[in-house]
Amino acid sequence: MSQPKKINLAEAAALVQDGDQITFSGFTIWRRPVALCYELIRQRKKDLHLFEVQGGFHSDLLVGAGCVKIWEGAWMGQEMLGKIGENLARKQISGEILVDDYSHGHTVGRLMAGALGLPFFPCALAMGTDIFNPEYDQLAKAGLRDGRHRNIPAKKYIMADDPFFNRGECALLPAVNPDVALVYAPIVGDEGTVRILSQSYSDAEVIKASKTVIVICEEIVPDSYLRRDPAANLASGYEIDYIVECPWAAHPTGSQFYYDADADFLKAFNKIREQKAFDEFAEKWIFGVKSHEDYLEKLGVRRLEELRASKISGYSSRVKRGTR
Amino acid sequence: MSQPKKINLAEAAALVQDGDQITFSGFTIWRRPVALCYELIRQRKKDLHLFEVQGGFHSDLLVGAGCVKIWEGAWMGQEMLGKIGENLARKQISGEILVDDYSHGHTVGRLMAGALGLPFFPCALAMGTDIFNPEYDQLAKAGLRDGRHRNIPAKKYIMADDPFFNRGECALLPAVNPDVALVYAPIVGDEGTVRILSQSYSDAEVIKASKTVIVICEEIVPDSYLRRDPAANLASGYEIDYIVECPWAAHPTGSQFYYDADADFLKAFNKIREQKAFDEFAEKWIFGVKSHEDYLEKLGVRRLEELRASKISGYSSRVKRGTR
Amino acid sequence: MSHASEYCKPGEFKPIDLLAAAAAREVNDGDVVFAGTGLPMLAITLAQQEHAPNAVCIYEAGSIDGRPLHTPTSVGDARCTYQASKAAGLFEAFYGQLHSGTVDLGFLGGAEIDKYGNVNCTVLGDYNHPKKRFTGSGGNSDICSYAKRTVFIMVQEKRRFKEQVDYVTSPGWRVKKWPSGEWVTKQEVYKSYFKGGVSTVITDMAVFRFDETGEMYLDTVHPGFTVQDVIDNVGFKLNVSRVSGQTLPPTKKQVELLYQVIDPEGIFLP
Amino acid sequence: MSHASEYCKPGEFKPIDLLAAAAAREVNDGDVVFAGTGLPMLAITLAQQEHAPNAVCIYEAGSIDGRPLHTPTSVGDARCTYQASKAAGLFEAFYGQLHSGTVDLGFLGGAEIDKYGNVNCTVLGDYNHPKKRFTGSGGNSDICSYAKRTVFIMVQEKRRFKEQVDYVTSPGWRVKKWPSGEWVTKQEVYKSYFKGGVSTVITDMAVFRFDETGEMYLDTVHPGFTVQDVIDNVGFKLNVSRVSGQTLPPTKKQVELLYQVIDPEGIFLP
Repeated sequence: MSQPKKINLAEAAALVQDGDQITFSGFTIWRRPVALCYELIRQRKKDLHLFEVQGGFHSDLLVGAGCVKIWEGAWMGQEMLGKIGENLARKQISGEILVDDYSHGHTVGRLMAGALGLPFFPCALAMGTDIFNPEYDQLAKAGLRDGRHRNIPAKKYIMADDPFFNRGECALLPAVNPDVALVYAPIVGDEGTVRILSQSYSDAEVIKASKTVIVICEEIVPDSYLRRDPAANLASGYEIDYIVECPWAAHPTGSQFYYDADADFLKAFNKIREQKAFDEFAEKWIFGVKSHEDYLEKLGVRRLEELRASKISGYSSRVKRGTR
Repeated sequence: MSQPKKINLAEAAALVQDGDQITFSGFTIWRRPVALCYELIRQRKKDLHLFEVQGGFHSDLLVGAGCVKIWEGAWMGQEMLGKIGENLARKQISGEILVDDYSHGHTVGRLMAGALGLPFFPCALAMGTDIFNPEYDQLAKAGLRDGRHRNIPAKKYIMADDPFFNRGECALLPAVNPDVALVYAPIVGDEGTVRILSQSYSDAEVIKASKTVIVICEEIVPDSYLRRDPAANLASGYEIDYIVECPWAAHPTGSQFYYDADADFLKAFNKIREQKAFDEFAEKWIFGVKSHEDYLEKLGVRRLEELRASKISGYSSRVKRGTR
Repeated sequence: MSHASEYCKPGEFKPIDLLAAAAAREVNDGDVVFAGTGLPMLAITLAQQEHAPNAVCIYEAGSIDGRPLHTPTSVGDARCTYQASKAAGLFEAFYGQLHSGTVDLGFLGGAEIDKYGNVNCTVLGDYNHPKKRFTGSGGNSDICSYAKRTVFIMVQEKRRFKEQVDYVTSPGWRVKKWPSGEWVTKQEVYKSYFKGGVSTVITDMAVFRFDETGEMYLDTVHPGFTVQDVIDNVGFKLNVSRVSGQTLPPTKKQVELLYQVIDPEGIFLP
Repeated sequence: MSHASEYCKPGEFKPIDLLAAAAAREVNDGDVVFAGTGLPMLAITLAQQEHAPNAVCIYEAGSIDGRPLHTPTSVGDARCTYQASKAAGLFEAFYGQLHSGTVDLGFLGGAEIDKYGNVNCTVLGDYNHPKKRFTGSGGNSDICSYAKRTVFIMVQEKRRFKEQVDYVTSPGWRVKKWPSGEWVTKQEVYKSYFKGGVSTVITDMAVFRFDETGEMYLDTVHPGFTVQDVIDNVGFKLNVSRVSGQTLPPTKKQVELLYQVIDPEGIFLP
C-alpha cells in the first residue's frame, strides 16, 4: 500500500458519493470532523447512510441539512449542552429518515467486527430490550434486508447458543464496513502515522473498518517525531488514504490539548426546532462563508482564544462554563 | 473491588493450586514471570494446565520440571536462541503430557474472548489445517471434553455460517478464563496501576481473562506518576489481585528498557535433551539457590550489567550478540 | 467537625442536593462504577470524598478512575482523564470492563420507567411512528443489563412512572425474550451472563427499590413529601408496604463539598 | 555505482546471501509484510534498502513498520520498535492487521512441504504419537492462510518435499475441509475470506512457484545446481516444464548491504 495523499477540503468531500455509508471519529462533542461535514453540506450530498457508534453535532447537522437517508446508531445529542439531537428527532417523527437504534455496546461491537474482518460480534449486552424487537427493525420494514444492499446485513441480529460452556444465548451482531470514514485527528505525520492525545474513543476501529479513510488534522508533522513513541500512535500511514490539514477542523466540538468544545455554539444549535431555523443556521455558518478560514474569521479571535486548550491541562481554563 | 495486596514470591506461588489452569504475560523470551515459575517448581506444583498464546523458557521449564499435565498453545521455543521447546518435545513424544496445538490467531482470539466475557471468538484464520482435525483433538481423546472440567470446553471449535452477508463459514473458538495469571510487568503503581513499556504482547488480555492475577514487577512507584499519562497504562489496580516486587524477575527473558534477554543462558538451557540434564539444571538454578537474591548473586554483577538496558534505546549495547 | 456532619434542616439544602446525597449513599467503598454525565458524576465524587475513597469511576468514552480537577460536562471531556489509571476508548469501557463483568454499579437516567424497572430513553409513542424522540440508549441499556446494581435518577411524574413504557431501552426484572417476545424474568434471558439489575430509583420525591419478585416498592420519601404525594405521581399501583421512613437529608458537610469542592463553577448546581 | 549493482560471480557470495537476495526480490514496493525472525528480516530490510522503500513490516509480537538500528533476534525484541509507527500487541497484529485483510506478503519457514504448498512445522509422525516435535504453528498458519502472497524459505531435502506432509500446519492450495476432512481447494474452504495463498518457495537450491491449479513447479535453479539436482531432492513428481532459468545471484551492493548495514554484528550472517 502506498502512503496517504494530501488533499484539500473540497477534494475530500468529493470522495463521498450520494448513497454511501459513512462513519466518523470522535465521541458526542469531541474530535468530530466538522469542517468535512460542512463541506459535504456545501456539496449537497444526498441519501447518505450514517453508521455511528453515537451521534453528535456533526451528524445531527448532516441530518438537518437533508443529506441523510438512514441513521444507525446508539445515541444522538450533545450531552449536557443539548440532551437531544433535535434534527434527528424532527426528521424521525416526520418520517423523512429511517432510524435503527442500537446500544453503545452493539455499535461498538459491530464496528470492531468490521475492523477485524470478523463476520459478527458476539455480545450479551442489552438483551431483553426493544432494540431486539423485530417489529422495530426499520431497515427490514423498508425492505432493505433483501441482500441487495451492500451495506445492509440480511438480519439485524441472530441469537446463538454457547456450544462450549453452555452459558446460554447471546446475540451475534453483524459487522459494519462503511464506505468512507471521516476522521478528525489532531496530529498526522508526513508518512501518515496518526496520533491522538489521550482518550481514543472508537477512532482506531473507525479507521480499520472503513473502505476509504480521510483524516483531517490540526497539523502535519515529521513522522519521525511520532515514531519516537510508537505505543502512543493510533494508526499507521498505510491504514489511511487521504490527509487534509485544517486547523480548528473539529470546531465547535473539542479536541483534547487543542481546544475545548464551544458550549455557546452548541447550545445555540440545539435550540433549533424547525427546518427554517436550521436553514438560517446553515446559511450563516455553512453556505455564507467562503472557506474554512472565513468561518474562523467569523468566529473571531476572541472566541477561539477562549476555547484554546492549556498545553498543560489539555483544556481551556478561560471559557466560562457554569453560573459561578 | 479493593486494591491489590503486596505479597512475596513464596506467597504468590502458593496461590497456584495443583490442577489449576494458568497463563502468563510476555512473548517467547520477553517479559516472562520466571521468578514465579522457579518458585512454582520449588513448591513442586503438579498437574498444571497451561494455556499459552505461545510458550517460551518459563513454560518449557515448568514442563521439564514435571509440573504440567496439559499444554494448550500455538508455539514453543526460544526463537533464534533455540528453535524448539525441547522439554515439551520430549514429554509430548513420551506421552507424559497432553498437547493441544492452535495457531497464534486462535490462542489470541480465545484469550480475547475470555478477557471480554464473550462465549467465543469468530475467526477464519488457519482453516483447512490439521489444527481442526478432530482426530488430533488430544483433550477429546483423553475424555476431557465431557463438560465436567471447568477449564475444558465441550468442543475444540465449531464452524459457523455468516447469516448477515453470506461470507461463508468461519470457526468459533471457545473463550478461555484461566484460574491464575502470572504476569511480569516492569512497573506497578502503589495503587496497582500497571505500566509496560512499548510492545504490549497479550498482557492486557491475560490480565482481564484470568480469575486471579498476580503481577511481579521490577519496581513499585507512586501511582500518581503513572497516572500522568493514563493512555500509556496497561491495567488498573482493581483488575489485579496481588503484587510482588522482585527486580530481575524476568531473567533470563528480557524486559524492554530494563534488561535484554540472556542469550547465553537460554542457549545453554536449550541444549538440554534428557531429564537428567534438566534435573541438573534445576538443581543448579532453582533448588540450589536459597532465594531470588541468591540466584542473582550466582549470575553475578558482570553478567547482569552486560544485560542491563540502555535507558535511551531500551536494550543492551554491551552484550555480544553475533560473530562480529 | 461534628457540625459539618449534622444533617441539614429544611431550607438549608436544595432538592438537587438531596438527590446527590441520596445517590452518593448508593456507592459502596471499592465499587467499580460506570456512570453518565451530570448528577451521577456529582454523586460518585461526593461518595469518594466521604465514605467510598476506593470507588472507581468508568466513563463510557474510555477514561478509567479519573480524578478530575474540574467538573466534566461530557463523559468524553478532556477533564475526565486527569490522574486516570487508564485513558482508552469505548471498546475498553463496554467490553474490556462492562462485558468482562467488572462493573459493580451503574448510574443512569431515563424518561420513563415501569414497575419492573424497564426504562425508556428512546421514543414516546410507537417506535415506528414516534411522537417524541429522546437520545436513544447510548450506554444506558448496556450498563443496566450488565452492572451488578443500577441506580436510576429520574423526575417523579405520573406519565413517567407507567404500567408499560413505550419502548424498553434498558432491561428491568421482567423483560421480553426476543425474537419471540414472551415475557420472562431477566435471569431467564441472561442465563449465566446474568450479573444483577436495577436496584434503586431516586427521584425528586422518593427512593424506590425492588423486591424479590422484581417489583418496585417505595422505600423512603424525601422531606416535604408524603407517601400519598408519591402514589399520586406514579402511574401504576405502587407497593407502599415496605416504606422504611424519610430519606435522609444531606449533611452540611455534603452541601459544602458539593458547592465548594465538587462543582464550584456551578455547572450542575446553579 | 554501476560497480555495486553488478551481479556477484561464483565464489563472491555465500548460499545464504543468494537466499536473502532472492527473498528480497519477492517484496514489492508498498507491500505490507508480516514476517518472522531470521532470514525474512534480512530479506525485507534488503528490499527496503533497495527497490521497496515503502514496504512495511509487521512482527507478530505487535510492532508495526519498525526501523531497527540493530538486528532483532526475536520478533518481540526491544529492537523491533525503534521508529515504528505503532507498538501494540498480538491482537493488533493478528486481528487488527492480518484478519482485517491488510497483509500483502507473508514470509515464513517450514519443516515439510507438499506439492500443493501445505506446510508442516508441528510434528513428524502421527500427531497422536509423534516422532519429533517442532515449534508448532505460531503465526505460520495464520499468515499463510490470510496474506495475499506467502513466501516460504526452506531447506531442500527429499524428506522435506514430500507427497503428503505429516501434519498440515499451514494451508496450501488444496486442503481438507474440517470437520468432514474432504479434500477441496483453499478457495472452497475460505469462500469470501479468501485472500490468496502460497506463492513462492525458496530453498538453498531453487525457487518454486505454483500454477493455476495450485501445484508447485520449478521456476529457477540457483547457480551451481542443475534441474536434476532439484528433482533428486524432491519427494514428489516435480513439474519442471516451466523452468525460467537460473536464479539471479545477489549483486555486489546487496552483499555489501547485508554484511555492512543490515547485519554488521554477524547474527544471521556469520
